[in-house]
Amino acid sequence: MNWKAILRHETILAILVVLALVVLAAQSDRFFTPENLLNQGRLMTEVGLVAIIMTFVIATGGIDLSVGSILGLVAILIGVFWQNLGLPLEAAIGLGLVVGTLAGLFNGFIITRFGVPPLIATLATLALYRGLAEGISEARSVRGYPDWFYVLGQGQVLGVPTQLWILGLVAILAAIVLGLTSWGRATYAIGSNETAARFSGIRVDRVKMAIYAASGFAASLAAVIFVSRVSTTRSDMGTGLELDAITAVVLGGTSIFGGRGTIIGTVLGLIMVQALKNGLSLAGVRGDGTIVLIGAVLILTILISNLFHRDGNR
Amino acid sequence: QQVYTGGDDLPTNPLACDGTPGTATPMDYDGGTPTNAPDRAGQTLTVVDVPKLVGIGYFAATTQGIMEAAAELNMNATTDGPTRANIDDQITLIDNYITSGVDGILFAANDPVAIAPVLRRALEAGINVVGYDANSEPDARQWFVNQAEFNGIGKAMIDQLAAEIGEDGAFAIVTSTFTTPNQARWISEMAAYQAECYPNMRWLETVEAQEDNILSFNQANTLINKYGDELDGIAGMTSVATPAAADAVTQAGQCGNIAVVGLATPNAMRPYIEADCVKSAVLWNPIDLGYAAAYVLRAAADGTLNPGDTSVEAGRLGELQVINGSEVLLGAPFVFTADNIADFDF
Amino acid sequence: MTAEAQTLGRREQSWFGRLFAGYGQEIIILGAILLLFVVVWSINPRFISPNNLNTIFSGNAYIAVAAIGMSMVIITGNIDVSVGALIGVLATIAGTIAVSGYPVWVAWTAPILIGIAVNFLVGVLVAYARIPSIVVTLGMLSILRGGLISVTGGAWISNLPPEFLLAQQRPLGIPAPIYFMVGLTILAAFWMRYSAFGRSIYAVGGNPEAARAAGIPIERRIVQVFMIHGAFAGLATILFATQLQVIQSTVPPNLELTVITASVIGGVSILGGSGTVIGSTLAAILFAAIGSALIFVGISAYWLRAVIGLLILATVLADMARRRQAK
Amino acid sequence: MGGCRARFGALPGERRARSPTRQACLHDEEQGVTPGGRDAASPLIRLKGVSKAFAGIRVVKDVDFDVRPGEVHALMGENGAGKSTLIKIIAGVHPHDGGTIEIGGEPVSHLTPREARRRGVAVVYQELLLFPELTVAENVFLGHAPRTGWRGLDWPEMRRRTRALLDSLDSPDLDVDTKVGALSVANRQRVEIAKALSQDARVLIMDEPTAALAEADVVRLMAVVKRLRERGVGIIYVSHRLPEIFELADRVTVLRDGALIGTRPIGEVTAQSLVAMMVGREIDHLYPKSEIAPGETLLEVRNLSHGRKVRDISFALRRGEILGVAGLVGSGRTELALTLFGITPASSGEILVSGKPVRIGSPRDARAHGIAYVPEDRGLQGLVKPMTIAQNVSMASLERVRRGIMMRFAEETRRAAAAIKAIGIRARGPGQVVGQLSGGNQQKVVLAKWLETAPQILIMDEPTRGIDVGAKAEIHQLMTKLAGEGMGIIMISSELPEVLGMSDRVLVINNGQLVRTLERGEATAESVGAAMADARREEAA
Ligand SMILES: Nc1ncnc2c1ncn2[C@@H]1O[C@H](COP(=O)(O)OP(=O)(O)OP(=O)(O)O)[C@@H](O)[C@H]1O
Ligand SMILES: Nc1ncnc2c1ncn2[C@@H]1O[C@H](COP(=O)(O)OP(=O)(O)OP(=O)(O)O)[C@@H](O)[C@H]1O
Ligand SMILES: [Mg+2]
Ligand SMILES: [Mg+2]
Repeated sequence: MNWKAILRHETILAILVVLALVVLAAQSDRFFTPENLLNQGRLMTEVGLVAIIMTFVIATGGIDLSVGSILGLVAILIGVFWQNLGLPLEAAIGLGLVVGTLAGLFNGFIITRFGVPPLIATLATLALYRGLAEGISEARSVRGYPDWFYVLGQGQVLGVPTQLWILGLVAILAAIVLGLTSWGRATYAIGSNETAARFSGIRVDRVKMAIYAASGFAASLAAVIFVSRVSTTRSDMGTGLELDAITAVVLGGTSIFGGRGTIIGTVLGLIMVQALKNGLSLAGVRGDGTIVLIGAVLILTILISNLFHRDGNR
Repeated sequence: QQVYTGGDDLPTNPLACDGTPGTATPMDYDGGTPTNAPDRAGQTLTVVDVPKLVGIGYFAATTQGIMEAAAELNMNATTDGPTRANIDDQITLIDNYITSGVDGILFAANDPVAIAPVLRRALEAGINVVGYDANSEPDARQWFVNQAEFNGIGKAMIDQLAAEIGEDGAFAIVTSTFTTPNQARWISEMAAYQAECYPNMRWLETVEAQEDNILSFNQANTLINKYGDELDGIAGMTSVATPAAADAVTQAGQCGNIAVVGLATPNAMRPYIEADCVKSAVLWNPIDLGYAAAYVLRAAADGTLNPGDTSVEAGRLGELQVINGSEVLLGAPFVFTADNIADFDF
Repeated sequence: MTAEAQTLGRREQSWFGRLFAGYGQEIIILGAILLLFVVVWSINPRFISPNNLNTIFSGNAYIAVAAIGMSMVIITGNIDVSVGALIGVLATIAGTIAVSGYPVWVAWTAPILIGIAVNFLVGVLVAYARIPSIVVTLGMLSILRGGLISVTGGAWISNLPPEFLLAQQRPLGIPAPIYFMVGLTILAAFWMRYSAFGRSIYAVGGNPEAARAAGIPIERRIVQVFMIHGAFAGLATILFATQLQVIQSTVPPNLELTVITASVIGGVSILGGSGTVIGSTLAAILFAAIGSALIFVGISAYWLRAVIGLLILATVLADMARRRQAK
Repeated sequence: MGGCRARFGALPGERRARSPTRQACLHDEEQGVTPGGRDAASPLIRLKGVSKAFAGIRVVKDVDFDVRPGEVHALMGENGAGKSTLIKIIAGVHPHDGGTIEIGGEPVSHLTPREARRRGVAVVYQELLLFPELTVAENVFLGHAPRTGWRGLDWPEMRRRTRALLDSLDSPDLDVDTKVGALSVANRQRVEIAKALSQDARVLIMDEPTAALAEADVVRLMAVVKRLRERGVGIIYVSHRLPEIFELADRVTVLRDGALIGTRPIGEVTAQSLVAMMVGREIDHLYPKSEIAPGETLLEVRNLSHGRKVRDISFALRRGEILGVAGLVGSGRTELALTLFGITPASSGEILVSGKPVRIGSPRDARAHGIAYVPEDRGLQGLVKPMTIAQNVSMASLERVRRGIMMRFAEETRRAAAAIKAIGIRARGPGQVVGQLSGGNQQKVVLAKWLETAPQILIMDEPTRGIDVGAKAEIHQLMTKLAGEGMGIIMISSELPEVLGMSDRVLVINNGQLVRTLERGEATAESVGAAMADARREEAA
């Protein structure tokens, strides 16, 4: 094992995360308590779900800016299906997940079928899906869901917030798929050289469509959890989510040019951001100061990582 | 074409046209209570103020009022809000402050329902919770300081418009977004009151302009261009939209032809009022609002304001009335005109 | 010329063909704008009244100016998602200077200089530290947005001296922002076509390795382009901050995405190496025209954003179809 | 100055009268030198003890090298010998680690591409360093465009001079306003050459300029090179094609594993001795073709069409046969391969594999029917360069190295190691990143990838482009072996000797159509060339 493998980005990030946790714990004795940490897990689930699938998207050299809008659209649709169409809530959720996945699939479709660069395609659907959410909802929010529904966003299972189980499950599945299966291999191959992947008989378009659909699904799942957590739907839900998710992914070492990235890295990136938000707040730093620090940490982490990889081929 | 007249389905309650105060039906206290709150009477309180967002003039003014009161009341207050009017960021922030163990939370909700669970958690943790400006579900906080009742704003706005454009004038509205609860309620009440009291007034259009001053300016301009002489007045529903609309009217050379009324702070409106392009602006004093909120929080923490009370003492503001069970009313909306605007600086 | 060449005959493009090949996307957008004007005009003739044209053309002038710099950055193969926050910071600085009694030209030049300085830092991190630009500017977005609020506490700036309000001037009855937008666009377009430096931007974005081999100092060029972008952000700030008599310390939400959208809809390839600033300016005008048209046509504002999204999608797909045809 | 032009025939692309004509007649004072002179002139470039290491691995070791005015100095060596690296050192692209470089007699310590250009060094890079989004004219003049009176770029002049340059390269059909991204590899190569010529350089370096060119273009290029030599330009010429070397070169320098083996006047070497210097051993025959008796029909194509480049083509491929496909660049050979392979599925016509009609709509379909394709553009279509050899080798046969959907990494590595051994890829191991390999070894990786799918039909597009003699012979041997094992091979090549040497039958494609099919016996340089040229006239008509 050579020193470069040891000093991969993820290792550096892990060291930084531990460092941050130690420093933050020293700042406030309320930080490193199981209760607080689990609660933070609850708060980061929506971004986390989206970021984990975004890792795949970015690893193929793409990007999905429409996730926040899909979240908003699905949230609205669940409300509308349930309240205005009178469907049972379970069916409304199911249908919402289907529509969200289709929204992601549509992204994949215009990207693969028409060759529109992902950034542009999803920039357009960012506006489109948000607009649909606003139009469909006519600015009305839907409230008063049955109690069982809140278990998802506000309840616990075995002392751990319900959604954290989901996040954990999705993270583990995603890590396996990306790291250990032939689908993961295809993802990396497409991100490194799409043409060569196509010439090797990899079904590039299909893989990409599946990944964008999965991204839509993740955003929809996040929508369900979000609605359950805040007990209401609004058409502006999830605004700006895409940038938070992308921050976590690139902080985790996924190359924005594609071909490189891991789920572990993304999870570490998520933990880093959430720990900073929470720990700094507990240490008495205000929200705007925290944002400044997160920005600086993002740049510095990648900078440090780059220093170690100076002559590697990153 | 469908004219937007407030987005929600909640019932409206227009005031009488001649101004006879509505008969307030007394209500039982419907707020929440902190569980096992320690005795905080006379203690130094650590309080956090979480407005809808930071970075806009309005909430800078409420903060100012809170700080003023905090100095009088032995409170350490900090303001910390999201940088975007975003329900999730606001919830996360409050959550962190619950963990850090504050004594009291002041909030202005981005969404009444979304914020409720976290506020309930605060109450459970024995924290005193008081809202201002934008309410949450009643049981998720103890008290809410209401700057002006929705129907009061609706009446003041429409009355001002009628006075300037006549009872058969035509007007349009520039608001932030249709999803903003306060604006939606105000617009609903305006529509109800106008239908009741000035049935001949014409409501042309409502446009969205977010909290974006250039967009507000453009939207107001477009309204002027679209309706030409037909347009007699523009109502601005936010402290961003109103001055922008006034600027649009000024730059279009339509001062005197198109009236601008709306919610706005006096500093922002001063140039237009002094130039006699705008006659009036409607608002409560946001500094007073913050000030009152801090006093209510102190009183709730000290146990001097309890469910069932009908008024509360608020420093330089004197006695404030309790309405609707668990709301403290700041007073009637205030109308700034050329005569009094020089007296205010916020 | 050899005899063979003459017998074979050339497949040279005509003057018009070259124009179309070089400016395809720009022509599509121009067509879209004209179509919109004709359709809305037929519904409500006031749409093309001089006043409304002024509103449309000046309404997004600051976005168009910011998009000029953004286009250059994108042409080098980079991106900047922090420009909105930067404009907010610069506006506050300009306003603070203006009300502190300095001469107005100081208040006007400061945002340009500070824009250059901030983006110099961004450029160095991108070019020399080799951090992808989206990462640097994502971080910068946080830093600027949070920093602005930390410093101002959200206070507004009012009582601006009247002479500061450049964007409210109307020489010859035309709003000043239109002069800025048109003038800067033409200047930038010329410069990018006819100067060696301007062309080298395309080279850097089109094929960095080849650009290096051609003797273009890539790192320095990227830093320079970011600095130019900063200067345009400063110019955009002046238009943004002097339009009204108060300056807010927030900027329109998602301003950076609007600026990027204007660039890419205007035909700047997100992959770098191609595009012009004429397209981005036309796109900014198109957005303003759509916003205005929706009011004139009376489309329920609930559906406004959906319509904009659809239009963007349509433009993008039309562009793709055109490119396909060209092949 | 007029004399200078008259005497050597002005090349187009020279600066206009308004701009200084310094460089056009730069070599006036050197005209005492006999063109092609060996000893007289002082070298334009001299390297002494130059070394270069990448990540600690030395790829150029202590090399002495020089170029004199008016000579063509050929640089030879196997793939990965360090030729391109040496060239990039001279061009300032790679900083060197040790030794000294003198240009025009002056030592230069810190050489950058800009500095090298300024000192009159122009380079045609092996990997075609062009700007796909810019036009031909702009690519040619990027960095030294003609200027107008007010220092702006003079576009009309730029286009005019590009036109003239392309005409001199006999490329009249190449439009100066097309984007380079839309051009074929061969046309890009022409643009790259025009670009180097436009610089009026004192030293012209050409790294495998003919790799992508067809025979006729090669002839034209050689004429241009000769003209430049007469004008006193010093030329460094890299090619794996021995005939070109013997026709052009005045001196030859051979590198092996980064070390200098020797520099010889061309008269003192033979093909055999050169090859021996390069590979360090003798190579018996270049085209190790064994006679075979073709078996049953593997592939039959009937009236296949796609677009304008594949028109109504019918042929059959038999087991054990190597079917050569000849044709001019742009005649549609690659398009035929892409259609057979499912990248651009056929719009009409029939494909029969082992007698059964099949539909090939994607590379996956092709693979399912035992068809493999080694593409012409290795870097773009063949390899995922940042990935390892093992990952590349398994890329087309992932189902062999997985259980369910889970990858079996150990199995993958094992298979790759086996392939490295079987095909003779020179690499550190299956874990080495493919981008670090030399061209020939990269090509072998692509081949290994497709052999993993156990194909029956192997389509090879320019299988030995840019590959050294040693590796070339190895690949040819491999082809013979595979054919011997019963595979049917379709070999597309622009190198006529290769087509003639390796094929059992030769198809000649012209303008998207199959114009002739020649048996091994009747296929000669003349007959095939005539069929190709015939095509040309038809096209022109
Ligand atoms: N940028 C690089 N980083 C690491 N190794 C490199 C790099 N460029 C070249 N090499 C290595 O240097 C050696 C020499 O490569 P070079 O390209 O000079 O060979 P070449 O003689 O031009 O071969 P070919 O005939 O295939 O073009 C090879 O082993 C190659 O793997
Ligand atoms: N045609 C071109 N296309 C792209 N880039 C060019 C072109 N010509 C020059 N450049 C690059 O543009 C930069 C600025 O061009 P400028 O006109 O200043 O070059 P110059 O005439 O060589 O002047 P100087 O040597 O003083 O820099 C140079 O760094 C050069 O590398
Ligand atoms: Mg080479
Ligand atoms: Mg070919």
